[in-house]
Amino acid sequence: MSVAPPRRRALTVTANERLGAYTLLKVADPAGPAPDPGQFTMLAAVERWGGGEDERPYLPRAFSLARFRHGEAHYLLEDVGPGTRRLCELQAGERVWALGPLGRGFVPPHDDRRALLVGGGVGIAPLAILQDALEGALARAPSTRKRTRPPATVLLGFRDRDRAAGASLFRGATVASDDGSVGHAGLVTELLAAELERDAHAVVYACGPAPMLEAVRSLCELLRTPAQLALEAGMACGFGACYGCVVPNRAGGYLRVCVDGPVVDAAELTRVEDLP
Amino acid sequence: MSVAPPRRRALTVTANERLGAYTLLKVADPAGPAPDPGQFTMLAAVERWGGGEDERPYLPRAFSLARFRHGEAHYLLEDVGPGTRRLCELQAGERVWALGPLGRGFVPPHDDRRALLVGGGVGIAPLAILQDALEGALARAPSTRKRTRPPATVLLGFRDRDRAAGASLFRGATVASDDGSVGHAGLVTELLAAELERDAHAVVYACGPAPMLEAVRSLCELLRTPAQLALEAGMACGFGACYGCVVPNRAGGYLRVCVDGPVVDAAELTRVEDLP
Amino acid sequence: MTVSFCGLELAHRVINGSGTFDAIAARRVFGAELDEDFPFAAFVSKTITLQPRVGNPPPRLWEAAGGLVNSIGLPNKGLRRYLAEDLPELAALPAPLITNVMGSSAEEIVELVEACDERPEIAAVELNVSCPNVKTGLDIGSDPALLEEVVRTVRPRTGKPLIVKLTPNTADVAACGLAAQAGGADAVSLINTLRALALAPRTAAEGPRHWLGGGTGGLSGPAIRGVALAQVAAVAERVQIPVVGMGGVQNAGHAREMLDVGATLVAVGTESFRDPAAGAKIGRDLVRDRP
Amino acid sequence: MTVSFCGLELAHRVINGSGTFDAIAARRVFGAELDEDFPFAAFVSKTITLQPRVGNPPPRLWEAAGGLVNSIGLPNKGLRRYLAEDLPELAALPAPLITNVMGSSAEEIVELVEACDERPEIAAVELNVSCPNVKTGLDIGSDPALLEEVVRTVRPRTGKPLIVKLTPNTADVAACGLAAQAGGADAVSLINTLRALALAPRTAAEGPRHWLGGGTGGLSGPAIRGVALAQVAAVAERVQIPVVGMGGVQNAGHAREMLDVGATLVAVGTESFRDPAAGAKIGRDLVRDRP
Ligand SMILES: Cc1cc2nc3c(=O)[nH]c(=O)nc-3n(C[C@H](O)[C@H](O)[C@H](O)COP(=O)(O)OP(=O)(O)OC[C@H]3O[C@@H](n4cnc5c(N)ncnc54)[C@H](O)[C@@H]3O)c2cc1C
Ligand SMILES: Cc1cc2nc3c(=O)[nH]c(=O)nc-3n(C[C@H](O)[C@H](O)[C@H](O)COP(=O)(O)OP(=O)(O)OC[C@H]3O[C@@H](n4cnc5c(N)ncnc54)[C@H](O)[C@@H]3O)c2cc1C
Ligand SMILES: Cc1cc2nc3c(=O)[nH]c(=O)nc-3n(C[C@H](O)[C@H](O)[C@H](O)COP(=O)(O)O)c2cc1C
Ligand SMILES: Cc1cc2nc3c(=O)[nH]c(=O)nc-3n(C[C@H](O)[C@H](O)[C@H](O)COP(=O)(O)O)c2cc1C
Ligand code: FES
Ligand code: FES
Repeated sequence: MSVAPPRRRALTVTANERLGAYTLLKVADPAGPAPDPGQFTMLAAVERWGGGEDERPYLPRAFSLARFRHGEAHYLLEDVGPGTRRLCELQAGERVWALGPLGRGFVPPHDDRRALLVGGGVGIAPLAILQDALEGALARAPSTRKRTRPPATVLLGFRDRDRAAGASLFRGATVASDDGSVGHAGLVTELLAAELERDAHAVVYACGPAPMLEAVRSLCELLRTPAQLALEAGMACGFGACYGCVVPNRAGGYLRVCVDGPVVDAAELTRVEDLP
Repeated sequence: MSVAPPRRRALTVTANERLGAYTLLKVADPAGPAPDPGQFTMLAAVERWGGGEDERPYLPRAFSLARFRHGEAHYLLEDVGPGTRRLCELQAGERVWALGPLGRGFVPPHDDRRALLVGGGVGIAPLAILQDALEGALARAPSTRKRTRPPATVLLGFRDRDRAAGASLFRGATVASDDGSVGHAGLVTELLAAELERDAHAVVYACGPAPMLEAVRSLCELLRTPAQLALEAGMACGFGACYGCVVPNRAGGYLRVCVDGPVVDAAELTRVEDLP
Repeated sequence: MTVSFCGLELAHRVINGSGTFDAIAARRVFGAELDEDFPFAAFVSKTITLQPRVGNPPPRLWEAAGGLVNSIGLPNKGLRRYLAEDLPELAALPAPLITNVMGSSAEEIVELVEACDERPEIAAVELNVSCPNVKTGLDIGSDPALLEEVVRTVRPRTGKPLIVKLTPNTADVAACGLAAQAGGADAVSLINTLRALALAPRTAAEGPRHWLGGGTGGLSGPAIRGVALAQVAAVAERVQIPVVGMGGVQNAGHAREMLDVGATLVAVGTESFRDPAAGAKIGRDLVRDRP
Repeated sequence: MTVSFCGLELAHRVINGSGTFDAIAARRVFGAELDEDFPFAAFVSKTITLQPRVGNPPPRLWEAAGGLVNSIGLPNKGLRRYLAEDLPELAALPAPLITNVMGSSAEEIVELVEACDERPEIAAVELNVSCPNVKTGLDIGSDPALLEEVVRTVRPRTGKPLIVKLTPNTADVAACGLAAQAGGADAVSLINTLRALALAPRTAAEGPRHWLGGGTGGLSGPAIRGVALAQVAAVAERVQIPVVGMGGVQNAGHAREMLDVGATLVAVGTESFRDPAAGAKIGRDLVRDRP
């Protein structure tokens, strides 16, 4: 787990690129620690964080690292409220407060299982950096290992064509869309079921809306396929201070998504609740 | 007194020009009523009014109309806090909420006294539109009157050269600066005293910091020269609703600057208090 | 379709918070157009006291995070001049008039309420027992037993609807609401401003000092909306009489939440400072959203 | 130069608000660098109860205008596991430990305080009689007579400094401060969060419902700063014991205002969520501004 500096730092936006319905925000972070895939950052605009809908935002917002290269972090943002709206309008040269990298990331397969990456909507973000890492590891691995572990398979689901533009973050992905405008007309979990039917010797890495994660979880439980789920929850701090970001665990208690996750082993949960 | 529509309206910024230390913000207001010189507008940015210093601004801010021509209003702004800072950064195409024109403006001389306009700092703003009006009236007046009433004399005081750039709003002005970098080295009230000594048959129109206004007031009281002072006070509403913008009057009570002013006859006050 | 409130038939559910709209001043500023789309279904006057008050010395305003701290000090002409000078003009408004009064003793309040009772221009009386800037109002309002006694004394003196405006600076606002009801109030309104302080920005030369000329003040606006919602919900759950909910309402969504937790009417205060048409817009949007 | 507070010598005047910083979690997230510039001059634990608590169901957070409404529900391991598991790690922090406890009866509180008294790792005890999320804490804290009695009962059970954290949801917080002092408290701290409510964003399909899993919550952050300043001033004016001021403090200017109205220490809560180094920065800036 990558350790974060214990203070927020002011970083400079280097690019704001449109990716269909999403915004790809690139931020220079030359001194920042390299994140583990699945880790996230708490972001807030340095200027004018506030004064939007209902006089918000006030607290920083959590975003998965979608890529980290040459001291530049990429975030894939969907505008869903005052915080994401403000971040989506930041242009090169403007600054963001960043705290991170935070949380527990994905654990790479430790045997010869193939990696099945399943993403839904803006939840595809952490899978991009995971693909980078898995391919990088593969490239660096001794040639014997290379032969036994196949490259990651990427399955992505989107609501529509505009969102499916997010797939361009990946090198090779099979896409499903709710409205049938791109790829398979239907749910990404249908693609997953087909893949697992073909070859269940896999580890599933999933991130996306709660109902999708729950479908992944129950399918993998059924097939006894190990699955790692990147969860979301409303957060105030991102570093375990507020106890606000909880989801129920199997033991009848709660996990803090920011420090016990965001990536959790599917076995830790009874189900993925669709919290409001 | 010009009557305002009873609602704030979203107007578009047409230009943001630098005038030394000040910003001249031009706003298209094609349907807005023509203001009287000395009236003001409550302004707030439509987007991101908030999230600055101490999570402010929240309420709109009062600004004198500095000019109004062909459905375009000009405001001269000095960045002194989170509200003015936000407004100063607005660019052409961005929008402001505007409520106004509000308050009582200057009353033109009703005899053949000459008009002496005395401004300090950003307080010069309402004098520019007053000069426009006086000259316009002069131009339109029957030729007999033209002969008897001389054009307005404009005296302006600034802290330094950067602020003195505001003088360019006027057609002909005598300038004083605290640091001596432009014009008379000293106070604008020294210029006023000299002018009144030369010819006291005048009406004084003054706007600026409280100590300047108080100097004008006491000088005019001494010389029995009528004076109209444009006051400032912290405001929440600008239309008499909050009772927040008061200054003490001669009767031992308070005036609401927004509805009883901002322009008041100097005779209404015992002194101009330098409120914090 | 009108809304019934204590026997009044109102055009919609939005009124103003006392002391946050001066209809007489507004008419001068905005002219006749104000009446054409008058922002409130009923107009609540500023707090009127027996004797005239000039109010607190300035500064009276402090801008807070998402809110306003005010220390106005209840300036008003006093009962006599209010009735003589303002009532005729207020009677001409296109909305019924609720007169808000405050007294420093039960006797004073009785005198105020009786004077209002005589005047047909006044549709209802609101009792301010909650103003945090003036000692008296606070003391009566935060002690349920005392509050009930005062309301019981005042109640028989008027046949007009009697609204009691509760103080939010109390441990158990529902108990205060119940006390007002037990004393005979026809409705309660809340919340008034939360007691708050502002210090002057520090300069090197000066020591610390209060910003507000009146010392402490009261916080209003979006900053208090969650607190207001909790208090309105707590009171509405317990009382049977109608509740006027206010505190930080900026739009119809916020007003709807007040209704959702049990309010019958919603009052708009500080938001009117940002837009005098806020009340009209909220009233309209509420009807549009759910006719 | 250190700051004396109830016999403790602290490096500066800034500590954390209980429940707003988990030093154990933070050490895992931030590693050894956290200790090098530990944000607080003393570390206050989350509220510890006799029995373990899982806390309230999510959602637990609602962002308000310039603030946060939380309904966390005091999750904690319970006294036994806190002492066994957390204390060793907390004892290794580069700042003295203040343990915050809450009980639902005087007997429970006595048990908690006695257990703390035995442990040398604990420098002081803070009594939470002010948590608005759990009935018990509120009731004791808002009634001065009851509060004094409880403090008086608990007081003899420990030789360690006893801080009473007052509830802000009361009519007269100064009376509560005086009651704590009369009962034998060594210091008081305030303000805790203001009782507040949040409703879920309305969808066409659904009726109104609470957003927070725990029902009502408590408001913190800049939105309450003016209220906090007023309450800290009111208490500090009346009591002789030291006061820990908190509520909405975001920077050294705000902290200085708490000191200006009479606080000895300042606690930072919600601002740490925006920046874990907020406490360190404020502590440093305070010293720099006036050494
Ligand atoms: C670990 C993690 C990683 C994430 N990664 C990404 C990512 O890579 N890209 C991305 O786009 N998003 C990501 N998110 C989600 C992102 O953090 C949220 O979309 C963002 O916080 C929304 O903020 P907002 O102000 O735009 O919207 P909000 O208005 O805060 O709305 C977001 C949701 O919060 C709820 N809500 C509404 N009002 C409030 C309120 N006042 N208080 C509390 N909740 C409210 C509603 O359910 C609403 O749908 C991630 C979240 C987590 C926890
Ligand atoms: C009738 C009128 C006409 C005006 N015309 C002009 C004009 O043409 N051009 C122009 O530049 N200005 C004009 N002003 C002044 C302008 O309104 C103020 O400069 C502006 O409101 C400052 O807002 P701010 O947020 O930038 O600064 P603020 O931070 O609000 O600071 C302004 C002053 O308010 C005080 N203050 C600080 N903090 C607070 C707080 N939290 N709450 C309340 N007060 C605080 C301090 O004394 C500070 O110096 C006019 C004012 C009036 C009343
Ligand atoms: C400037 C100002 C003056 C007020 N004057 C009074 C008053 O005279 N009488 C009264 O009962 N309430 C008064 N109030 C309280 C409001 O009526 C209302 O209860 C409070 O502001 C909360 O609503 P809001 O957040 O919508 O403003 C005043 C509030 C403000 C901001
Ligand atoms: C998420 C959260 C959890 C809190 N938990 C506790 C707690 O366990 N015990 C307690 O006494 N106060 C608790 N508080 C109150 C804070 O210690 C503090 O009194 C309050 O938040 C005001 O300070 P602030 O505005 O700086 O946050 C909590 C506050 C927050 C925001
Ligand atoms: S976000 Fe604060 S504990 Fe997880
Ligand atoms: S600014 Fe509100 S009454 Fe003048």
